[in-house]
Amino acid sequence: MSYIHFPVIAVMTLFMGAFLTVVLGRHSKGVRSFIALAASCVSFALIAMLVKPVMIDGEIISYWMGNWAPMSGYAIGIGYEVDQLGLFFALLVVTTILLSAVYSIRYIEKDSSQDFYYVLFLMLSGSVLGLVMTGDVFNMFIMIEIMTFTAVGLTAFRNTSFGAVEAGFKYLVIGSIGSSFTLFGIAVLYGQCHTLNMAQLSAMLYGNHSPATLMAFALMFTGLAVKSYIVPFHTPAADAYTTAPSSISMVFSGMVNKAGVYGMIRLVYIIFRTVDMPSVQTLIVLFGTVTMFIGVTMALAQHDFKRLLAFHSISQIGYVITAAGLCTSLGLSAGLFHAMNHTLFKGLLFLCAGAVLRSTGTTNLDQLGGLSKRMPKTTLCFLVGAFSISGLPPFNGFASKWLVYQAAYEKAVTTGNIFYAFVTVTAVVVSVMTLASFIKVTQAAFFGQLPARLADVEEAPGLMLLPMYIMSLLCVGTGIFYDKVYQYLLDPAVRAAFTVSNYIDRMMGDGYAEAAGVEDVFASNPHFSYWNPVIWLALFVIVFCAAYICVVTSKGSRGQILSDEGGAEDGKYATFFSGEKALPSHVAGSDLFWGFKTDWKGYFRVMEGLHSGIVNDYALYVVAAAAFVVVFTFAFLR
Amino acid sequence: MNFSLIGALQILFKILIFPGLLFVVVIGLFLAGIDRKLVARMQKRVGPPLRQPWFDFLKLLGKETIVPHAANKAVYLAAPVIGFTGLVVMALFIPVFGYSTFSGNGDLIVLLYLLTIPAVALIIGGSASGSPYAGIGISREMVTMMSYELPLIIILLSVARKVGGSALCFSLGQIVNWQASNGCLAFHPALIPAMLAMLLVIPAEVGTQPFDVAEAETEICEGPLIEYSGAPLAVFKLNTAMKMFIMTALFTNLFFGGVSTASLIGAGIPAIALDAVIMVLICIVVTFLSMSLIHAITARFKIEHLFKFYWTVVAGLAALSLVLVWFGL
Amino acid sequence: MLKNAIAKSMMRSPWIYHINTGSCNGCDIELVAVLTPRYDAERFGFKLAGTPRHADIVVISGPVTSQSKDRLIRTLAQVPEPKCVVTLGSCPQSGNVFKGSYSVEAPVENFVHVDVAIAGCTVKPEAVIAGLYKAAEILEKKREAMNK
Amino acid sequence: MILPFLREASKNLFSKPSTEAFPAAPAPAKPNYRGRISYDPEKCVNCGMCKKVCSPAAITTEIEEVEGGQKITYHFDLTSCTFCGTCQDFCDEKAIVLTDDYLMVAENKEDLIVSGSRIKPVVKGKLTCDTANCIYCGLCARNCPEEAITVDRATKSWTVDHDKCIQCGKCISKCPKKVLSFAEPAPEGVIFGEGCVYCGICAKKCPVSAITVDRATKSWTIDRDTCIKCGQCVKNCPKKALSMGPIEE
Repeated sequence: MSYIHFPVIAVMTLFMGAFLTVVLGRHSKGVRSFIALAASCVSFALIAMLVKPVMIDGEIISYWMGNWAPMSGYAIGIGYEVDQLGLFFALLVVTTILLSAVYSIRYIEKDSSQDFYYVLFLMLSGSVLGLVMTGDVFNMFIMIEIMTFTAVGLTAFRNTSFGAVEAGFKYLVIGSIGSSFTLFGIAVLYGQCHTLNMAQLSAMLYGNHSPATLMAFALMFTGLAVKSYIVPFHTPAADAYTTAPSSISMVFSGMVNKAGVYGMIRLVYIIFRTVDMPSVQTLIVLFGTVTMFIGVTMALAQHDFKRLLAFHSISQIGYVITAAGLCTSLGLSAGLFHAMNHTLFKGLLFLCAGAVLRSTGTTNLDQLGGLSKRMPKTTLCFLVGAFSISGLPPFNGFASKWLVYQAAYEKAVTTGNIFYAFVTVTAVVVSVMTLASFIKVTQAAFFGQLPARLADVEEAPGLMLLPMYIMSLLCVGTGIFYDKVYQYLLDPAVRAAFTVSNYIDRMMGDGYAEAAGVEDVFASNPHFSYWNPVIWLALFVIVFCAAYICVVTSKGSRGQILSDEGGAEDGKYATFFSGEKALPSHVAGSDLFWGFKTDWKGYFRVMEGLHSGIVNDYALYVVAAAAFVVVFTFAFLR
Repeated sequence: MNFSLIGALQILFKILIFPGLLFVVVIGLFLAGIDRKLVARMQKRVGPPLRQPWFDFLKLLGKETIVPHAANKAVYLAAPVIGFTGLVVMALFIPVFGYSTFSGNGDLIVLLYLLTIPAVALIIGGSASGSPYAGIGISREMVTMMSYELPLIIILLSVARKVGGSALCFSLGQIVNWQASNGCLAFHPALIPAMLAMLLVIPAEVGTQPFDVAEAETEICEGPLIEYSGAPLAVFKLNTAMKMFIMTALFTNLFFGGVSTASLIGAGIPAIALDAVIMVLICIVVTFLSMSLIHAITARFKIEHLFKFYWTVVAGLAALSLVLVWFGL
Repeated sequence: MLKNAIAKSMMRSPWIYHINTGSCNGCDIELVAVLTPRYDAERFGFKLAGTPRHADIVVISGPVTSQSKDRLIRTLAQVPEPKCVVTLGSCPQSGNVFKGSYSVEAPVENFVHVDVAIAGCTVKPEAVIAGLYKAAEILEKKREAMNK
Repeated sequence: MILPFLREASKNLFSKPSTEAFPAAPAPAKPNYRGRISYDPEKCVNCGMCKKVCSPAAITTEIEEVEGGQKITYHFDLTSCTFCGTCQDFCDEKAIVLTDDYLMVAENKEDLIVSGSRIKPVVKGKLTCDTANCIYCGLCARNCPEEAITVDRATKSWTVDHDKCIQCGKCISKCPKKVLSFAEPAPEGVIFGEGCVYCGICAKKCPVSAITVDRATKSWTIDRDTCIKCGQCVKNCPKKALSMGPIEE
């Protein structure tokens, strides 16, 4: 069987899974889980098999639905085109789906109406997978619509809580506005170019912008930005990620907002190729920088585990957008790498939050504490995730953030634009604040004192731990062997984004691009020479072992290590309370970072006012931002 | 990499003796002793002997290590060692002027992130001890970290811009080489504000008074270190001393990188030894200016004032430098 | 060799933790005076520690009021071995003028072992230095005993 | 200036530290420092005033019957003392002195107890009261350091516990009607002998001011009732003109 059918089969498997769940899985839990697992395994396997031909051999798969190939230079049928960029995101999607499906088996076992869960889950998965592989703008819109509405359903899945329904409503309103912008943009585009095929659009629009296409660009840009939840469109994301089941929060942050990011990259790099313009770069980087800063500062103020993670998702997407908006090969690699890492570590963190929620029944950081004694494996996974997202070496977050800084500063020094220098500074500061808010979670939920209420909490079951372990390993692995990741995943994807003519030619036939006057931009190889995590890690392990043996384990001249196994409440092993009898006293999340919060009081007050929770306000932000993008486009794009 | 016996021994020598573990530990404790002596002298006291940090370290090794009931034992005991390891590894990345363990290494951003490892180790260790005082301590430590990270990155970017011009230059080795031919960065007027800012960043990074809000022993009982005793505490104290050397060495490389003697007497072991001596001397001066002097003449900050101070005064100085450098001064 | 070095260092770097068990503050300020430039106990490596976990020498002042007795015992239990207990002034040893009060548990020796007693009301800083030095010597002996 | 101590600090750096060399060099205490108690049992007359005025009850006595008298031991517990100096002030005999020795450091509590003992020969008879003239004012009882005397005005009773009595004579000196005395054996007292130069030292040394010396008229008088027969005058007489012995009324 030829692999060119694989993308379509992968998408269809997921949709068929949804259908079969309705037909066969209504009454049997086993069948439901099996269908979901089987469908995600099959699509994972199919996409994974594409790595060799696409990523390594550099082939681009094009596939015309019903064999409706282009006629006399016009693409009429729906085309699927899987280039390296699309496959890169498709890999993220299928990995997320598979792990989430495994996690869901135990995670939602106590919920009612699980058949709806799996139906929506599989449809969501199928739509996102379709979105990143399609070559047709309108098909992309359809997928976005399916994605939005299934996401709304999943957000409100646990509809016993008021918040879930409210979040679903907000998601619905903002998502619909975003979809409408996209649709409007597509309509304008179709009216102008009489085609919906991306490759053909790209060829027609290359260096050939009219006011109508600029309008279309602005609207589509806004619509996709809404889907990637960058500020100021982030408002429904915070609620949705918080109230959705954690397996779904992971899917949301792992692939749903990546779909938006993918759409934006496709839009500015391939379809319109506007990213070469400094003004577009400024626009995207501005959006990205504001997003990462507001996301992280809002996260610092949260005291709900999942809500905090939600705001971090927003902040990390800011990094991705910023890096991708730099329009350098280093920048795009950094952005894609960070997108991938974000899928891994944020998925891991959401799964940890889910494990905590399942075991303790709450994600409120003020009510948790000391879980590391009861849930050591979850704690370990959480620490890996937290260090990854905070960018501590040698985890993957460090590698990608390091590339982001390098890219941003390279842009700054080569263009001489001090704006990008301050973008770099902001990125570093945001990274430190990310660390701060994860220290907050670490202290509030996993370390500190165990409240009596949580004294007999149980560790998450093995089936939930398995995806967490896999993701932890991936976080460490991609951090250490980042050069391999670059070589096999990032570099082909970046090259695909910069060589537009390949994309067009493969879809529309050889020579089409040349005829339309499309020129490829030379993408230089990024250089990273100074940081070799393998050497570093080897060193670290050697010195760590030596020091650990000397300090902790050796007997002899040193004083003994005494630890209390019996668990006496008082005496030598009690916590020091200035002489008082040790009381259950836990420094919870909202008690931390007092000095910082005091100094930023005014800022937080403004932010609190802006995040009013009223959906009318949020809709207004979307429309206002759309207006800004339109005005910006007409004022500066040339 | 050549895995011959001599090569392996050389690498081992570099890691364990010079410029790795032993060198950093010895010089770090030496600088800590000098700092204590100088502070005492400025306060009109005799002060402890220069060997005092050694005594403290050895004594703590000989004490019992109590793991409190509320602590997570594994993390609690591993945290100081992780911090120590991070510092030793970092020391390998900081060249002694022209001489570095891994040739061409020393990316500034990597250093910036490696520097957070000891602080994170302290925070995680304190957090794992389960004490509420430690909770307050780690909160302050983290705010301190947020405070100094902003000026530090601006300083590093200014230096990178000055040295690299319109090319990306984050290599410490390259910065040192540039200074060898163009004169020390300390004598370039545009970078003088950055240098002052760096002098103020060092004490916060190391955690000496008046920026030791995290370990304020009189208010929150040593903060994150409250439950530590014995060998792990000894390692934490050692970490502080090593950080002193690493930060001052980083400063020396950034702003006085051009005083290497290799060009005068020719590269070789004598030059490296002489360079090391010069470096330690500069480190002593920097220790005096940035840590001892400020310690002796000021009282401890409040945490919110510390944050404000770093984000306005120090970051302002650094940003001034960045702007000056950017527009070609 | 390391054992000997550690034992020697025990004496050269004793860290003090001070517990006030209802003292009038007289002895407390004298203890602080020991750290001032005039007396400068840091010459001998003395340092005030912020928590009992770091302490080698615990200095007790005050007549041990009933309220502070439990706290004193608890805090002393949290000090890692080898440790030394030094009483400052007359109060902990006897209750001084508060002797016989319903709220004073006076002789501290009834419930903790005291290594060195420094008399005086208040103690003179020189006496504190001498007393702490003696305690440091006892520490070294205790450590040597642990070596065997 | 923003950093007010900058100048101070840099000046100190190059000047001599103000730290005292103690313990390498001795550090004498300031004048009038009240340190370790020194007790001279030879001077003590066992009046017990010190014990009575001591607020933390740091002074204790121990009486032991030995051959030829009583062995009286005074313990001064320095771990209990507040070093107020009241005992010194109240000691008429200057047997208690608070020295300037402040190094009161010990591993054993016993090392911080100053003790002294003397053997007091039994020279006096038992205390008696001429109840015929007694007015039962109770001054004797109030001044007794050992609380050996009990006076009840209502029932007109005067009793003495001879076991407690240390024969200090305070009660006799305080009695307004002079009805108290050590009855037997024959009263002992200071005998005025040859060679007196009327220097007046005896009068000054007398703790109860019983002796009056007038140089002008060359008169030496002693108030036998006041005299407590402590022998200070005899001890201090430069001419050895005074002696103790039985006296005739």
